[in-house]
Amino acid sequence: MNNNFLNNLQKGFLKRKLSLIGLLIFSIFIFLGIFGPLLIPYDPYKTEYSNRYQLPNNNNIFGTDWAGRDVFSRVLVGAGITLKISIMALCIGSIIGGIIGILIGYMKNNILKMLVIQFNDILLTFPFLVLAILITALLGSNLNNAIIAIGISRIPRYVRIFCLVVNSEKNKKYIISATSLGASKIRILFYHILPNILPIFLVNTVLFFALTIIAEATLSFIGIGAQPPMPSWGLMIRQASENMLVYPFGVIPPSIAILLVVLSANLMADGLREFMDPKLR
Amino acid sequence: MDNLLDITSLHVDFYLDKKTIPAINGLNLSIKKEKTLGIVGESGCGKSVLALSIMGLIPPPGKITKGKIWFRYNQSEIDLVKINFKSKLMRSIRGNKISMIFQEPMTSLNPVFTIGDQIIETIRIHQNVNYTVSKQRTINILKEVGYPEPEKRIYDYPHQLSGGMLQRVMIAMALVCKPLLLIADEPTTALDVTIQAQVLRLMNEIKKGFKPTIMFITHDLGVIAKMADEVAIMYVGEIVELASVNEIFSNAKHPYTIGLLQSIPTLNRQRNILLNTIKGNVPNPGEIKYGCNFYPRCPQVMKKCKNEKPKLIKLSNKQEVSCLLYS
Amino acid sequence: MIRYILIRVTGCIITSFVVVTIVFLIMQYLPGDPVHYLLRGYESEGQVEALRKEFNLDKPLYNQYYIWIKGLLNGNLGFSIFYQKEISSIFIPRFIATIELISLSLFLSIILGIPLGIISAVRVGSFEDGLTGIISLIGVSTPVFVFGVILQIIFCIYLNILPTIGRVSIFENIFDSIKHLILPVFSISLGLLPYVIRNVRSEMLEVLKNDYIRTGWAKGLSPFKIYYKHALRNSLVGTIAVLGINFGMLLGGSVVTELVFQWPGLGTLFIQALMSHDYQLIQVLVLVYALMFTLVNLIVDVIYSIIDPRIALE
Amino acid sequence: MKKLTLVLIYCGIIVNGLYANNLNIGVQSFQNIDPIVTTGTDDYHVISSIYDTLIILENGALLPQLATNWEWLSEKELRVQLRKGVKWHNGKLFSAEDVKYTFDRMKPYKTGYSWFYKAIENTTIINNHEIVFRLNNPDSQLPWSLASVVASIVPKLSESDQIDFKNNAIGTGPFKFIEWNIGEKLILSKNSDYWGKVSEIDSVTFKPVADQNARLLSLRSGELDIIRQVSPDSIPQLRKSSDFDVYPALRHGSMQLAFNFNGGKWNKPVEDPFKDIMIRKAISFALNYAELIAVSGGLSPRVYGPLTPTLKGYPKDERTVERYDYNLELAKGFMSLSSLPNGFSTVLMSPPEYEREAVLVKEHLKEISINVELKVLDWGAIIPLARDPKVRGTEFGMFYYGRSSLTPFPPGVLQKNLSTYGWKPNMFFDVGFDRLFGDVKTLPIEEQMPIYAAAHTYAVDRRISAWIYQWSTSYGYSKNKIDNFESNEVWALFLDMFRINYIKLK
Repeated sequence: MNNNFLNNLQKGFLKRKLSLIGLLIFSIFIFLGIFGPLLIPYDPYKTEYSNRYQLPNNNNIFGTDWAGRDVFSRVLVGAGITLKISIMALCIGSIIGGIIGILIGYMKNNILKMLVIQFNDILLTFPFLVLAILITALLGSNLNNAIIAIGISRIPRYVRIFCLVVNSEKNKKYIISATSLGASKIRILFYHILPNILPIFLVNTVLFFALTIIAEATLSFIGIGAQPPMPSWGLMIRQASENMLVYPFGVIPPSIAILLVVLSANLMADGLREFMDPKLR
Repeated sequence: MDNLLDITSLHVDFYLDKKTIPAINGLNLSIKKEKTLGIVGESGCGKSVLALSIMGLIPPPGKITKGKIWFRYNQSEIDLVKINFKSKLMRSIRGNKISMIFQEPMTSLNPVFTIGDQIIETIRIHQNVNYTVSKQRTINILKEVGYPEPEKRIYDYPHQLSGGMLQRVMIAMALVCKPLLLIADEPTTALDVTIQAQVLRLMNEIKKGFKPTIMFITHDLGVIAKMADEVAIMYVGEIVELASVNEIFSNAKHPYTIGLLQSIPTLNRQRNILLNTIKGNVPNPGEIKYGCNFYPRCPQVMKKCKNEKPKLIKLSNKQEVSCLLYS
Repeated sequence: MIRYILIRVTGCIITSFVVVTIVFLIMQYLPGDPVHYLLRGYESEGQVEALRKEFNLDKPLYNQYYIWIKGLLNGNLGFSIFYQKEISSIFIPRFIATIELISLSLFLSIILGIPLGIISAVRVGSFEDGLTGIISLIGVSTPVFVFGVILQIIFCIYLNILPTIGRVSIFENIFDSIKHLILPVFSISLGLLPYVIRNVRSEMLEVLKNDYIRTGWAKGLSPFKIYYKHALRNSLVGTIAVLGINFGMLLGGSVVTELVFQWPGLGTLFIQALMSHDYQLIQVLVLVYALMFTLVNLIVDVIYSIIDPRIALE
Repeated sequence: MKKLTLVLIYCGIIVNGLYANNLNIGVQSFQNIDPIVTTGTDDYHVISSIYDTLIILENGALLPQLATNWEWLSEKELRVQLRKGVKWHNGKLFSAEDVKYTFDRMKPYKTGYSWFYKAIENTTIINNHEIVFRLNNPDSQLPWSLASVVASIVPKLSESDQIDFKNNAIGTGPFKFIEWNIGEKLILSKNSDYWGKVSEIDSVTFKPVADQNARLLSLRSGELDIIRQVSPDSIPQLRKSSDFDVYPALRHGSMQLAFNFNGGKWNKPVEDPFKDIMIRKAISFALNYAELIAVSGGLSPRVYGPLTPTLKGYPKDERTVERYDYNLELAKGFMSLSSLPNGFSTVLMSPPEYEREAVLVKEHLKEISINVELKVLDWGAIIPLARDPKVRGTEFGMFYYGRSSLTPFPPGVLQKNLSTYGWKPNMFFDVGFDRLFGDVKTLPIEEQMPIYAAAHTYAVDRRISAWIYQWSTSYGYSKNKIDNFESNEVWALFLDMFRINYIKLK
């Protein structure tokens, strides 16, 4: 009851600050993802066996791994890889899923629509990760296939979301009035519906970004994602965890990296939600 | 001392982002035992806040800043302001000694429990009786409020009932512990006219029945005429006139009261005369810094009204008014 | 109600058949060959062909499909090429193990999640709220296996107080089996908990705004009753919905966690099956995962209608 | 009440778990325990301790086990006398019937490694303790083959008490099969009336633990007493510690970087670089063998050719075989003389278990400007690439893997490297070798030896592959529990196994 005013203020402030931090970390990540390869002190692939399992020191800020490779350089390059993966998977998932979803949602109710939705619901019954693992195995385990797999296994959820949203949007008064004013379908879609579903698209994209990074890491961890010696974070964690008895520290740098990026993405998503109506999903 | 409740110089402020808004400032009021006090005022004048501050349920960011609310029962008197709203004592008073009927019967009952459960619950937190007994009482009280075939229908869920029925249930729930003070916050506004009539009749029966003290809040003078013994007219968080029903309707003193009375539509009025209203509209609380809150709208405004704040002055033992016309 | 459930169950069955078909088709294009995995190249002339014949791998698609479906309908899950056994004999103990793990994690994250969610909803903006918020954010942002590995490093390498891996059946040695359960269950729950907390919190915030909460206060209810009886029951619907959706995530997480902790469950079996190209086993497992997910969501729907009388199941 | 009794029972179990001297062995995973069906080494650990073979091989010499002695009646007939008074775990007496059944059920030599006994046409029982193996063509190595675990003698059971040998077992061996909870554990207990030396171990519990670290951790915490495959990087520190030690069980085979003589589609200018011996030599000098061995755990001795010293027919005079070690100058020299002096790019394929070594190879070859792309695939995916006539190895240029011979004789290993027989990781063919190996088995043992030696030298001189180290499996064990391990070096199927009943406890 009492100092509630202060609480609210603090909360609002805190929230905003957090999502700002998220944005900051995220932009740093993007920057490193693009320019990382220019900043690395060592060749991330160069093995130096004599100097393996070094704890952090002046030469190797994050130490060295089982083959004496500089972990710092690898993490930097890894950022680039992760960025690439996430964006590609995003494109596959969101664009294909989004388009299908919007079209299906915009479609008049007919047998085709029903079938597609039903099929989609069936696909949704596969756990995301299980589906991703399966598809990767199907395509043959390497990074590109992992990306495709992640993208594909995300499509159903996108279709679901957009289908629902567009459906609800297109039955709203203003659309109906617009139609009655004789606006063309295309125009309605682009001028009226899309702007209104943009926020949802944004939030989901950011969330999915986080999800992708985790998924890729997981696939690489299982061993069906990125191929060695590629410095993908998930792969690094796996190799480090294989030697965690000898050199436990090895797990830390890539884990932190993943944690930070995903965290920042989530923070931003929260921030976005704050600004838009809370009942998104 | 036959006052059940004495409110002295009550201040309630609401803290919004930047400024603080005084919803009630320096309000004095006392409610006599077994009488019905009607509280009238336009919406937003702080009627409900007054009620809630008695219950200790002012929603955040609201807060009682000053004043006392003396509540007397079995030879003791407590200051409700002092007690923490979550404290055991306060809980033993709420719903037991003081209970309240809300405006919105539709949303005021928990949708996921049967109405029976919700009333029984009320009984069982205040009186240690076993389930069967409290269930029997529930059925009885529902009978009293004219709830059809309660034996079966106490298992109904709120969403299965009409507004009128729900309001009856609310009333039953409020009365089930035989409270000393019953606060009814616009119990009829949300209902349509015929139902209103029924509910009002019910309230009157209750008055005759086990004479509770009632604080009846409404914006409808018509209703007041039927219900109240005494009337307090509120304007922007202050009481401008306090008098017995007859006084109010026969010779109202405060220009605002007069205005209100004139704006009641009556049947015996010629068609061609317009229903006259009070010019301007209600200022936001705290908007007027100096002088009488009402002067911008007052037909009989004087120079001093602008900078002198009127006090509540006793005209007769039946009537008090706060207006500079009478000082 | 009953009718609704029946409808849904038939729905599940149809779904699962479609799933079966999809999975089957996928399997046919998996690269690699179980027989080769089995022999690792220590083979004799014609042995591979002979084995492929024995496992019906040489038959045309529709034929294999027919054989498999017929088997399923007769309650025969098929034959695992890698283990050279009836799948049912491998499957059941693994299934029990996984169920044990998942249900416990679910239970834990609910038990912890609901009170935490309520606390942070009631004390909105307070220190506790902020803390829970940040913790759950970190929880959401950390891959399950990272939890697993880090927990292992802490509790098994440095403290050396818990067993790293494996499972002991409860009927064998309760204390041991609990010891083995702790880490896996925790690392799964850590992944799920945040979703529960966040959801309970937001739902609670919505619910607490309602009039009937005020009525509750006016009745003189204790805060506990208000929050844990009246408010919680109303906010549960949304929470359970989220649990239903995130159950898939839980399953996925369980696969990885089982891998990290060598839990003898479906997850480890699934990975093993993938690695050894054990088609029928993979099919069965994916099918099971899909079925579990559908069934859970059916259960969720039923629970809805129990919690909230306004929701009619038709 | 029921609960209480249960708890009491648990306590009982724990207590006798503490005091009885039983052995907990951590293995990777079990398939099934039928000697002629399974192909997993772990399974053979179980099989070898439940069943006996006719003949047993210790430190290279054949000793009688269920057979008391054996003699060649003709080139194609081997008569075997059987031990009397041996009892099966179910109490029945062991007889020639069982032996016959054992070898009859191998036909048509489809499953597992049963093809190993293709040479056996039939078996005829002379009397209860005498049986004759008839071969369809001479095989002087048969006695050694009979010493393999695959030839474990299983009982001929009556219709009524049939069991599924995949999940269950009745043998004559030193241990009885108790129970097997799939994925959890497999329990054996001592066979107190074993005809031979009764083991001092009361019971053995195998726990399948796929993850190396997990195994090692449980060894440290005492949950396990012996573990198979210690994660390489932890071997040094484990050897240092006073309570643990690691025993490298050498295999009859060598790790090698095989070259694909078929070339591949990625290097158009010159069809197939690996036909050029200069390039092969360059690579063989460019590899840093010390590092590769170190990454693999540092236990395995360096080898220079397909034959390992433990195999029969290894050249008596080692000086006849060329030795090649890491020498970058030399490597670059050979490279400059080769048909592709400025290097080329190719694909290196490797099964997951050698991933790290493959990574190092990639880096080493960078030095001589060979740009390697890594492909880590499991066996199920690799072999089709290597054997499918359509692909014929165009998917990869090099292949990092290890082969081990199933007998003490090298043909298997050599054929994989040199002849057209079977699937070929390196697409190198020499018909001469086909002819050679076609009838090598028919020769008397001592005449086979020089042929093997010659083949070895031939392979090394031509650098058919770059051979790296003798393939070995590391066994970690706790010194407090186990006296020493070397005493158990027994030939089973691969050399990297041990017989549990030979283990000496402290």
